[in-house]
Amino acid sequence: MPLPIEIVLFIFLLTTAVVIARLEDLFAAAMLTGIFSLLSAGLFTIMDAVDVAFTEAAVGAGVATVFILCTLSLTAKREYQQPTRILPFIVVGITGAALIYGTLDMPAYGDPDAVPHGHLSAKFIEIEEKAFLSQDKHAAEPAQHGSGEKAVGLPNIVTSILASYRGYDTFGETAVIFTATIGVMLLLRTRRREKKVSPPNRDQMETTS
Amino acid sequence: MREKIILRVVSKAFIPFIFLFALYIQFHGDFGPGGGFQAGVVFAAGIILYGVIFGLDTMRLAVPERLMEYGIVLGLILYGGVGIVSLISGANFLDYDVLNAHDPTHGQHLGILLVELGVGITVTCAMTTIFYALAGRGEK
Amino acid sequence: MDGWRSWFCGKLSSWGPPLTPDQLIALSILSPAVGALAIALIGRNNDAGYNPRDIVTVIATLITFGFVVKLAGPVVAGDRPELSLFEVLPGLAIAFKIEPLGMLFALVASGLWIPTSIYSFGYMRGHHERHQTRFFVCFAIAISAALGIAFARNLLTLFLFYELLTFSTYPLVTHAGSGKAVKAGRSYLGILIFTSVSFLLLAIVWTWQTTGTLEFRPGGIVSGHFESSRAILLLALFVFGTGKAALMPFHRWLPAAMVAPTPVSALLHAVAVVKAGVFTVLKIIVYVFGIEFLTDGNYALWLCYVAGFTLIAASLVALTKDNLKARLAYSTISQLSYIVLGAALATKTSIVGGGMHIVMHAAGKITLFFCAGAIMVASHKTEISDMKGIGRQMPFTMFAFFIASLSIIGLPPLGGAWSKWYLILGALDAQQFLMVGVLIVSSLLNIAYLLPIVVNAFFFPTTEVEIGGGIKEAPIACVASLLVTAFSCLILFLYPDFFLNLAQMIGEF
Amino acid sequence: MMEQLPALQVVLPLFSALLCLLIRNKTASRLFSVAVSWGCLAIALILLRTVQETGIISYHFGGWFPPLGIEYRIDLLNAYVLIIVAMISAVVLPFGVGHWGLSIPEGREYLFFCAFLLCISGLLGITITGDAFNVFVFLEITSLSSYALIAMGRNRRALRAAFTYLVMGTVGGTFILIGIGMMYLETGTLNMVDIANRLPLAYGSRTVLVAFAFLTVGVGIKLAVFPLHHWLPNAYSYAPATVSAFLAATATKVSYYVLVRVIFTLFGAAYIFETLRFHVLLIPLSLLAMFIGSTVAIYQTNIKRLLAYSSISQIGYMTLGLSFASINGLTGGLVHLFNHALMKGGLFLVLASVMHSIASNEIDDMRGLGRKMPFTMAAFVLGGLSLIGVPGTVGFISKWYLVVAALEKGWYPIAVLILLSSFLAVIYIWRVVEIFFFREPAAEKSIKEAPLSMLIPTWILIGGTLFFGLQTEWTAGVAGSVANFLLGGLP
Amino acid sequence: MQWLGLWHYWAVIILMMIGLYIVIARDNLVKKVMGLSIFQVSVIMFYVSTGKVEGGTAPIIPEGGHDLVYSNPLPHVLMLTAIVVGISTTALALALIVRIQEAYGTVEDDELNAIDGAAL
Repeated sequence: MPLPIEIVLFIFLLTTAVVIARLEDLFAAAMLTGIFSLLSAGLFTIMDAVDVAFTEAAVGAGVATVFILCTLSLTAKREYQQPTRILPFIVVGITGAALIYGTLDMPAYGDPDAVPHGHLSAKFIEIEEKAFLSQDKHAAEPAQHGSGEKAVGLPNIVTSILASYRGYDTFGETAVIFTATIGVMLLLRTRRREKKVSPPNRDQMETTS
Repeated sequence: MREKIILRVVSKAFIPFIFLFALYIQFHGDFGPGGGFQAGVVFAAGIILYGVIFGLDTMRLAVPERLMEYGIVLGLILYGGVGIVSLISGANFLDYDVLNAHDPTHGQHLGILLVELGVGITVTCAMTTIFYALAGRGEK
Repeated sequence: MDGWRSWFCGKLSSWGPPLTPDQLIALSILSPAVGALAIALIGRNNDAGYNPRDIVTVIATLITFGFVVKLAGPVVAGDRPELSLFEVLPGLAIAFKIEPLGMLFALVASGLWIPTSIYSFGYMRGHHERHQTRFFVCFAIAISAALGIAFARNLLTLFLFYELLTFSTYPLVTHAGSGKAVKAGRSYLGILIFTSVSFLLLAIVWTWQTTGTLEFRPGGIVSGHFESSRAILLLALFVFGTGKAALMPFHRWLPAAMVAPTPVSALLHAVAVVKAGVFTVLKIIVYVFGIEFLTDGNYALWLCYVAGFTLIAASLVALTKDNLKARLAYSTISQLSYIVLGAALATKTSIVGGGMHIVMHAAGKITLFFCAGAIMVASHKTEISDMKGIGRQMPFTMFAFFIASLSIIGLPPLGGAWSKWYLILGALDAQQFLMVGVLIVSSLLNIAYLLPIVVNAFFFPTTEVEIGGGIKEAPIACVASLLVTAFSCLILFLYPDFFLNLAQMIGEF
Repeated sequence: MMEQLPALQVVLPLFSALLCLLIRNKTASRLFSVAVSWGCLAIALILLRTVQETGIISYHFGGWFPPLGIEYRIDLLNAYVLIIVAMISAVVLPFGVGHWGLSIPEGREYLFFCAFLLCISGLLGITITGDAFNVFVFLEITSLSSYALIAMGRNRRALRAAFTYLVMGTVGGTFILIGIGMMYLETGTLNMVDIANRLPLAYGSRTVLVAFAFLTVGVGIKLAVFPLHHWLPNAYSYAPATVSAFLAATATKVSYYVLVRVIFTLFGAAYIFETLRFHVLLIPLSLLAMFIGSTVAIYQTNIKRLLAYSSISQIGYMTLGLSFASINGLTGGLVHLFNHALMKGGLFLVLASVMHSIASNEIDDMRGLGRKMPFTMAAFVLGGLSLIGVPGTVGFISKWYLVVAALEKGWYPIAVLILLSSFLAVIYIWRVVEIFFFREPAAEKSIKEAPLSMLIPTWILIGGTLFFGLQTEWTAGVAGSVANFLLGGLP
Repeated sequence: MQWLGLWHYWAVIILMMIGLYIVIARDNLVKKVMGLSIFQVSVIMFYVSTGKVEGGTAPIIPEGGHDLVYSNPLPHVLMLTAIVVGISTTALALALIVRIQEAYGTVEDDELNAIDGAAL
């Protein structure tokens, strides 16, 4: 059964999203995206995803907002009024319908014996629990659990999976940030003269320098 | 900048705590929520806050851009280095067991510590660099 | 006869360096290509005076012909040299096997290359053409492609060289580089590629997919796999896919190709390319479908009518053309249909007639084109109506033209007589009396569109008064070669046995 | 060290990207990245041989056994695709060494090569991995780097092209993420083999259906399958020439690989084609792509754009071959993967050389270029011929397999359409060939033949189109055995 | 009525669609980026909600805590990565927008199209 707090959060989230969609003052919209992240962070905590919540708060409400504000300080502060088009509604409608259709066979929210909880993560939890608890039981003789099943043995299972079981994913993830940074440097480390608005007659030509 | 005097004073007092908090997340990640990535972001947030308040030039003095660039590489090399070390010592890539000869679990802990550190450094520097690039575009 | 044959074959195969047949096949296909390379390497930009590439060209032509002739011996003697290269697709190799029909075609193509190249020295100089090196290179490649087609052992190899021929002749058609030439090249390439890709290739893949083989076999490969309607459809795909056979309605490219320099029209668009087309049709009908299969199911009847129609229609169009080369082009179209008709009648005799006609028409038509070119070089005249009395200034040329015309018409004592004769016999065998009529009518039409030119040339006074010396004969290189070819028409009538033997052996794979 | 090669295949370029950032010197970073790309090619070749000899290679990261840890799983299929990616990068990176042409942003060369290496490692990572989520991660590495690389084009439209690609690509990536999530919901695992084993239990579940739909749409965006191709023409036209060459030859290929993986390994051909009858949707789309792509290509004035649209139609061929779900069809699709990489790579390299000498991509500016740069333009003609599918070139081989597949299914109209569409290729290729060779050059600018450092890579690829047009057991042979391997489950 | 257990997903999907709508429908590029991030955050929400276990706690093993029920940690791990991807994409997109602003003087899609002409 849904907690009331969840419902409240969802209502807030929905209103924020709608407002962001309609708002023409981009600064306000940027702020609202920050708030959106904060609210979702709250939701994550309720769903026991404390690490995710933490990250989302730090990223969404912090850095991302700052970046967007930096950009806005260079571009238009307001966006133009524009007529609502019909096509996007159709696309979105179809996608949403497809997704909802897909949920119909999904395990109910929070269902303890849903498939995903059974197979892999059950193993993770089992291994880690055993390792960790055995660890602080016989902290005296470390040799003992060295012989045991390969495990990490940290209290925070998320960290163990993130950094060891799926450590390679995390390596890739760090590489993603690296890539993004390289991209930003490539784009913004240009000389001034290339920053001029290029005259229209140059459109056809590939060379601007 | 004159009229922001209070803001500056407050934040000057405040920023160290942010960094402290970041370090806490960084190294407490194994036991509670948190880890390299979150720490990195918070740390970067602190730096960026500094920059927002005291201006980019002051910020450049505090954390040179070039340093940040190298930081990105350093963090990733730290991460990958752990993998390479495990490669060299005969195990698969990123197998931390071999980092500690007689106790694989400690090896795991050490590996995770280093790896998280690498992530933290990279993220901090990456975020700061991106901020430099975006904000630096607005100057002049 | 057999004694003669053994003696002759001994002569043919014994001369020259001792080489195994498969080496010979490789060499005869390679030597034009190597020649092309050499020409490209040493060819100078000097298009007026002496140029070393000419010598290379002549050497290449002679060597090639030598190899082919040396191969002819064993083939006439009855064995079938083979050469199998790598497999392109599982079960599909690039492979060659020489059978009489291919030999026939190879001899014609490589043999007539010699006079043509000599002729083109004179012509290209006299006509001040540019990019002559490119011209000779592409020419040589085209010849090697033609030989590849002639010797192909399976449809894939044939198709490969067929397309190579198309693309290697494209630069020759557009040689002038003028807008007109490019336009012509467009329709040339357009029609040939369109037909070959959308029909021929489809037919080939279909055959492969159904029968599991593409090898040419005596008695054909499709019998038993394709029943009535699908067999007819397949035949249609094959025949119309072979756009080079210039069967209506896919004949437009041939008149278009006449913008090319005359040597090209002479060898390629009277001999190599178009003959490659009809050769493909003959080969497919004999070795893919098999005569029995066609006659039993009577699948080729419609083709007789298409061929007959093309035959008459093209001749009628030829009558209306005043441009000499255009008229010759349409005459070629109708003459090609003789061969397709021979194939479509699908009797032993008609096939022989078709095979013979490849040779006879080649000799005749190349001469006619040589003459047209000579006239163009000497007097810059292209329209027949301007050629009144030109026989006075260019007696040799016009005499050769006369001989060749007779041969095309099919009058004794000239080579054309033989092929016509066998074709008519074949039509009688097949009880296609309508076709007999068609053949006779078309011969009359030939007379109607060829002889007036000669009559004009000799018995009418020149229209305009020539200023300053008037017209002389074309360069000696031209005249010599066109006399040679004209003379060959006569020879072919007197000693047809050799080719006749080959033609009669068609089907013995 | 031998058994560590799978990891090195991806980690090597990734690490070298870091080092590139430290090197900073433009020439040094360039030569370094060239060396790295060759190293990758060597590793890929060794991997292919190992797979052919000893069968599937499985590499466990962190020593965790799958499905707990991340697994690299190399079978014939991805070994084959690895070769394609590594080969193209090994040819494209050395292109024009010693010339700092218009395609590389001056002052930021080391960043450029850094991004290039990241792109390579991303592509290799997508291809080699056996873990569904890992695919997503490396997909993002590839995407982000390619957005940046495309934006390096000198025309300001490159920026917009990159942004459009970014938006569509991110949406696509997120769709893939949703798909993976739903698969995870039904199977509780992320390891591909594990998913493949556990998915049959969930067949008929609507979630699985939607998971497949989202995966396909997501991959389809990256692959520029017909209705989802809008980002591609601009991205290829305005990106730096070498980048277009690289992406055109590899990025779409890898996406195609992912599609094949999803259909034949994860969900199983039987489920997709017999239960869902996916081909009923895919075949019409492929045919539309083939014809609309080629037709639009005919009317282009910018030659890179022309090739981009021809790419769309060529992708149509590949998806068509896939949707036959027969040995021949799949072989045709897979061999076209390799062949198209060769010819498009070669053609775009030709344009890179042209760009280098006349600084334009407009067909009008290339009048009479065939006289000025004969070798470059000859390469273009050959590439075009193989695009048309002339016998003796690689294009013919792919077309052959596709037509055979269509005929053996008894779908005669499709066979005819395949051949007709190749006639469209004749039109758009010959239109420009005529302009190259038969038009008089506009102004007597002193245009020189491209330098050797550009001619050699171009001719390696173009020569490949001829060589592999006759020698096919390394391409069609491998592709055939891959097809057998993938369709092993089908009756 | 098992659908009652699904309302959570549906709410998330609605959020997702709002984000997607902003991406497709709005002309302002910055707004598109905001939409993109909303879209991604909602997808993350979707994942995380699949990891929730009724009566479970955060997957952190307390000292000596036995036979507790934990929420599924795997989605959390994946989503940490997803968040990183999200911020990286946003950063790159913003950099692109800055360049577009400098090159065209606007970041409104329709105006950009007008400048580039119908060629695009």
